[in-house]
Amino acid sequence: MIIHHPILGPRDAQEFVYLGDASLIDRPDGMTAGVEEFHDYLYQRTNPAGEHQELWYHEQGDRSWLVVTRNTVTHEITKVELARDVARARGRTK
Amino acid sequence: MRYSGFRVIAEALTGHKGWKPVWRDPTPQAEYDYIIIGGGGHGLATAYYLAKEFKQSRIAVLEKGYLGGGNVGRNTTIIRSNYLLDGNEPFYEFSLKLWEGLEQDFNYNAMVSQRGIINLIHTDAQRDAATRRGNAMIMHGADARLLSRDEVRQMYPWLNFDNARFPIKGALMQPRGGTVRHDAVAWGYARGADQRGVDLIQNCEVTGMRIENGRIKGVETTRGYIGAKKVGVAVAGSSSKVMAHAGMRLPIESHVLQAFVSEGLKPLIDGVMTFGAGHFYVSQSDKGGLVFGGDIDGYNSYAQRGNLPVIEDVAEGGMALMPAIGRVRLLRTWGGIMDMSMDGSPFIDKTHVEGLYFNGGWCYGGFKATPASGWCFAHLMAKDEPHKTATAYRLDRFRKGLMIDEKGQGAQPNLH
Amino acid sequence: MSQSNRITGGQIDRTKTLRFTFDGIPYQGHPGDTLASALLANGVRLMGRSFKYHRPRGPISSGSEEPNAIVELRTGGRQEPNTRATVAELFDGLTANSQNRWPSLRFDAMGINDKLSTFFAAGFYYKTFMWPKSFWEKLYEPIIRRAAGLGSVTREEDPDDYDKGFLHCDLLIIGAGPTGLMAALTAGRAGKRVILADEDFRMGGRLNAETYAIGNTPGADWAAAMVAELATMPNLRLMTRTTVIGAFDHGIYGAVERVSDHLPTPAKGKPRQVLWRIYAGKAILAGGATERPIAFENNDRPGIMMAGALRAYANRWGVAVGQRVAVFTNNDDGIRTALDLKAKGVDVVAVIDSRQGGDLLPGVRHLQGAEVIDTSGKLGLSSITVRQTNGRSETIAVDALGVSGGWNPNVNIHSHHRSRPVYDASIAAFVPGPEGPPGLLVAGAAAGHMSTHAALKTGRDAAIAALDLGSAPDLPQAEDAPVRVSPLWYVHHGKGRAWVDQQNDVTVKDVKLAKQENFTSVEHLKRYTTLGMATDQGKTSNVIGLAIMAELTGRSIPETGTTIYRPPYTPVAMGALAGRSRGKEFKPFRLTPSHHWAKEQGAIFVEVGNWLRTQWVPKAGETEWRQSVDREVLATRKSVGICDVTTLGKIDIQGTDAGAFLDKVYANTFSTLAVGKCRYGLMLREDGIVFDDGTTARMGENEYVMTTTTANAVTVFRHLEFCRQCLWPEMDVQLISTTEAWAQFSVAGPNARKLLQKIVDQDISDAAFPYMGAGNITVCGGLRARLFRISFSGELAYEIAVPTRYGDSLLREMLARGAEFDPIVYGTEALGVMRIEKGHVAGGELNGQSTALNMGLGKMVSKKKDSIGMVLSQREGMVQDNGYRLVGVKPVNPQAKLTAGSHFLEKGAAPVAANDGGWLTSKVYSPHLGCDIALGYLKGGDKKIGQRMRIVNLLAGLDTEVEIISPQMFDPEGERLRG
Amino acid sequence: MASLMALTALGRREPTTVTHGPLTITERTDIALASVAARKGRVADVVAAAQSAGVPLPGPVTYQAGAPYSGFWVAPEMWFVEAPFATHELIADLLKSALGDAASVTEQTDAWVAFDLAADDLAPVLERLCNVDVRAVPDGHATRTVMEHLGVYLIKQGRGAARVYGPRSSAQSLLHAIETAAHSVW
Repeated sequence: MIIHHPILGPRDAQEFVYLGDASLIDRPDGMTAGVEEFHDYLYQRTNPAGEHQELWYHEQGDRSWLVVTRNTVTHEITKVELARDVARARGRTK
Repeated sequence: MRYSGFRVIAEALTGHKGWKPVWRDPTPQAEYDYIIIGGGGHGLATAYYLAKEFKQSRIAVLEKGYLGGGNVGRNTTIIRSNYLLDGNEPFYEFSLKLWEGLEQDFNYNAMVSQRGIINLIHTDAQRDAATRRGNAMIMHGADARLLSRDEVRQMYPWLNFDNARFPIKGALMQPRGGTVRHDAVAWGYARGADQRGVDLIQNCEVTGMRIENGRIKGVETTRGYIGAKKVGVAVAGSSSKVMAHAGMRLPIESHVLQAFVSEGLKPLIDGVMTFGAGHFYVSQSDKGGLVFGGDIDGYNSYAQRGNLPVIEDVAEGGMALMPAIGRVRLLRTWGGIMDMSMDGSPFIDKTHVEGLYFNGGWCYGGFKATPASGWCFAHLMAKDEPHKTATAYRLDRFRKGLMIDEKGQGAQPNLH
Repeated sequence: MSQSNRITGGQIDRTKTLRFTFDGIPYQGHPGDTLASALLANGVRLMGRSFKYHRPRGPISSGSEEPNAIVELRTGGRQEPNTRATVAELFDGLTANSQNRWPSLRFDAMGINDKLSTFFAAGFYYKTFMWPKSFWEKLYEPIIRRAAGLGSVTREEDPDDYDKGFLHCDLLIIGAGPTGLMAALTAGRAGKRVILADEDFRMGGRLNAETYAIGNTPGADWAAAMVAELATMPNLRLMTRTTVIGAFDHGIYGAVERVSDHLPTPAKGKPRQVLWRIYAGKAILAGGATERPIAFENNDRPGIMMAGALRAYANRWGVAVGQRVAVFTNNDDGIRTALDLKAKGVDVVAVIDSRQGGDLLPGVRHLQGAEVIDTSGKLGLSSITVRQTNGRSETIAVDALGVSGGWNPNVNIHSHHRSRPVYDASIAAFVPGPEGPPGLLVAGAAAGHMSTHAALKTGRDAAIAALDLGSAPDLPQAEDAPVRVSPLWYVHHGKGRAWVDQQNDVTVKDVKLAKQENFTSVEHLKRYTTLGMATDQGKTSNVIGLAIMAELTGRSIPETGTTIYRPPYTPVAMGALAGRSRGKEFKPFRLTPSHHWAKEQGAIFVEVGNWLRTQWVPKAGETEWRQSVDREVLATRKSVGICDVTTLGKIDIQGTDAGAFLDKVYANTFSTLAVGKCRYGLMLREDGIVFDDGTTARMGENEYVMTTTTANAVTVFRHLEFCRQCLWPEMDVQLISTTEAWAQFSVAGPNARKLLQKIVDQDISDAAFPYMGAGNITVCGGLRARLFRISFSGELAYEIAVPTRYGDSLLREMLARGAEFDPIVYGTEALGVMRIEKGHVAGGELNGQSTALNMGLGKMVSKKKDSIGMVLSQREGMVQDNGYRLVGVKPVNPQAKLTAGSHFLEKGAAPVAANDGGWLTSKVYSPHLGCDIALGYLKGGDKKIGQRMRIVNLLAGLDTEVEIISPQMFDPEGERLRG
Repeated sequence: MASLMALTALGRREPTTVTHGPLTITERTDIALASVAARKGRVADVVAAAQSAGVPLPGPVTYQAGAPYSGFWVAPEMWFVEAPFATHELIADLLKSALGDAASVTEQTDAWVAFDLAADDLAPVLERLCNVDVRAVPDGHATRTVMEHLGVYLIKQGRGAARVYGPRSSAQSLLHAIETAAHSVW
């Protein structure tokens, strides 16, 4: 597969390490959330057959975490963003 | 029709005219007591044991494609019970015992062949872990042996002992491990279920579930609505898709695992072997092909095909271990969808919907589990309580912190 | 002239003679020959035996689809099983042997299977061999396994090298027949970067095998001229002997180039084959088509082959396969074959044409509406039986029969993304479906365009479409004959066996039996009969098989469907897929800064990941490893020892939020750590299981240096980047690994300070540099260095780091300047002894399954702040009172041995799972305690200190009484490390 | 300065030079290296300070040569900066004082082994080693890539010149990989 890195252009997916669903960005705050919320966050997956937002780490590259929108049936990639930008857009701070 | 050597000879001498269809092609009835969604190994085994062991009737198996077309038709055929953890080992040992009597039980030669499996050891830490595991296996009634380097060398003198990057230091062996002719497992269960009146309905995809007041009523299919008192789901890589019909999210991701077979060769490898310093495992089929595999590709996928890096990675492992296979040719690669769970262990459980049961999350260990999975799922569906070897396979185990994590990789499905 | 079947013409170099042997018999051929063409030239038709019935077989094709002429090539470590004689390029000295026969190819004892074949119908083995139960593994299966398989594998290491590489292009063209050549010319002239790959050693495809002209030039000459022009274009890469094996995601193609297979041995340093990963903007599949047989009784005798193969052997290789030849056809290709062979002076005795009507072929006996219903001949064809329209049968003596059942487009690569081909009735074949790999176009015969004109045109058009080109070369004149085929899959007459899959011995009867038993899905058909599962993957058999099934079930061919092709296109050597990653080069080595010193000392090394670490350093006279390790431990605890700990991960963490960041990623607190101090940190995964541990030092207000375990250096860094970029993107934190930048040594023992003071330029007295101190220092007169007062051994200990290039020198300097203290260098074994004596957790305990509570470190998980893993570490199943706790263990009898991995049992308890108390995680011999000691996880272990239990190792038959003790087995008060 | 002697990454006193056919591989021990990362929100400050100090901080996948400092981009808001080792062994300190608290600077000199490759045309050997489209990328292209399982930085300086930074501990494996590829090609 080839991932079109937003900064570096097309890169072989072999350079990346895959983590999983991009919902892993949405970590609850441990001071306010309990086991139930953390359980849903860490373990439950929508696991769609189709468009999937997922986290890839450019380990053999610029060490950016990316949010890749990829179809899990065709493997077509329609969007690649820096995870940091996505995280900020989702309101994550310090 | 009962199969036997006599029968084969008699048919051969009379032009094979007497062989009957191995299963019928029934029209779906309006309602069943039990519907099993998924005509793969686990679904067919469930139906078989529901009928045979739990004396249930009015059972249908709904298969969206052809019988045995799921992972039972595309795996590397290995059976073993060399698990470590309490939640797993009794179950897999139960499964291995069922394998041992399977052919006589369902009168079909699935070529269950216990030629042994060895997990190669390359470091002291691996030996310690193998010792822990071997002891756990024996305590659960399974068999295990720790082999020295010399004992491994006697078995396979042509492995890379002298120029290896990671020298072989020994192996954990399970002599009762082995292989089974995978398609025949599906066909044997299908035939046995069909003979006991189970309706095996192919080309029938479930498109919805009818749930009223928290209770399952039936399923919508491409062949119309079919009512059911109880519905069991055993759909391997499609678990999330099917359970979404009941509004459920699962602790499961679907991943692609590639497997490989070489051209046919005269006997080289007797048993099953796993390489402890790379991603490679291998056995040789009765037809002569080396059947091997390695890691999953690592990303969510329903595509049933993989990519080059993993093919190369597996070949690298193979060549590192077996430098004599350089000129052996890889014949075919294929990919299956793996239900990768959050701790690498499966689920056989009720759901929040009364009468709806779930069986899945087998990662890439589902084939060896087929008989016990079918038996335990049938037990759960018939008696509404888990079989004693499958009590840990609960959907709520992550909520409770009772993970069954053999590899210790945590909640990352692609690492199990 | 030994080459009795050699006729004039062909693209072989008759000026040179190549000698080769087949089954030990010497033959001659010419450059340009394949093994099959050379053997046929020498009158050899019998080249192999089939898989199941050991039927005598010869080649049916002249290409890579060959199912029958499969041989073992070369000898010794280069012995290569299952090689297609039809594509094996002849070289001088080639040695080939037939396979799957005993004692010889002509007299194969296993031919008995053929006589008994009625008992071996499809799937017979599923119905028998079940009694008595134990006989399967002991008797039946061993016999089956011995009989199965084709060629044999040498047990010797493959002596050849393999390589890998990466190529990039605008357009990859797969196949260099007329379609591919025209596409290449079009794209090449437009200046695009083009790769043209062909599996053959001569480009031109069918043009080399046919007599058609292009313009006024014979097709083969046109192709040669075209190749010559393309070769002048710098933007074009011509790759002969290169098979594109698969289409992978996003325009990545795999290709195998056979660099040296046409040579006796590869030139020195040169690979046998190269696996190329081709990144192609677009690709054109111009792979042509494969002719398909017709199934009829005894259609497998040597001498019976595809009509197109007869033409190829005659036209390209100057070989007449037989002296009296007939053709059996359902399409015009049979006619063409007769004409070509006649033109070459071959006696064409009859054309058996299943079609009715149309023109009769002049000058040849042309039987229309006729079928071949049987053949005879023991080890090769001697006659055919023909049934004419009027029902009359006639036997005709022939020694070769060309068969044409029509042509199947080579859609294989187009279906590698699981796109299903669709049936095109106009050519009675499957053509590529609508949804192939994105960016892959199909042209020429592969797309079902069968004429030469159509090949040239669609090749050109595909290049234009793929690259959006404005101009294109003119098309030369070429034949544009329509496809006139009347489907005939199998001959219904005859009671004997008609072969569908020749290698796997699948017959029409087997297909019928599959139907009878309800294995009617194409997938069931394949799996039940093994149709299409041989080394040719059904290239010549699949379509016939499913067409027969369609007829039997009364379904149309489209309704019946087809199985799909999987990579690779043709089988690929494992060596090529592995490249250079084998033997010692399986993975790169990582060497520590002290490696060269240690090697000089004769140190023993151990693999830790890719690192080679010093395991112990034997001294003269030490014959057993324990002597060395005990000495290293005792010397360290007595005076001072030095250990290279460079392999531990080091991460430089800077930024104004560095402290707050560490509070998030560590279970304990770091923001309060004073500058110049370090602290042990415990890192959890989000699921509350311990991930990693290590000491982290605060080097400045906004600067920390984290240490990780060797094993987790990479994964921890990745995790920190995840936390930094994805979870807390607004934190001011910068990360960089410095693992290899610093050579780091642990210096431990009562004299550690005294030794180091001889190196370090600053005062490191206890007052100036207290326990858990950390700081930038200089050594040896000004070299920048770092010092940390931390201890893994329980001794007064420091870790000292210098830039890596000085590491070797620092070690030698410490040994020299500290000579008065008799310093020793210790390896990982002694390190393990000392850490276990102190109860420090490491690999065996950090197993990914254990919590801080299990390790006795539960109090380290701060609930006052949010950190990764804090919440989920509190789940009910993970805080049970009777859960595993880390304990120390020693045998009651000091002579008794312990084994890591042994399990705990109460005294008198049976060794069954219900009584399983836990296991030993790590074990060493402690020279201080004078016995084996171990760490272990024991259920409720914190309440069992002082009790006696048993340790069993059922694998070794050991059962040992032990005492459960505190994990801190040595100097529990920690007086030494503060010394 | 100090009495300690340096070893090269290949474990020798002097840097190694290897030739095979047209290819020359030269181990470079005379380059000091440091990472420069901008503190959050301080990119502009870092760039400005760097400019006045003569430290090139080019855009993505780019190497910019200069004297004494050269630099290449390694990650968002992070660069590697080179300088002559003889004069700039303390490159991290020098850069820290030049860039102030707007940047996080870390010494990287000995984390890497540097090999300079020279030949008329390096493409045939580089295409055996990594997936960078070396024929197409411009001079000054600097990227992380993988060679024989090793993560490296590849800097293309011309058709026949390139620099490879590889992990120092695997210097021998990396050299062996390059040499073997050269034997395979030439």
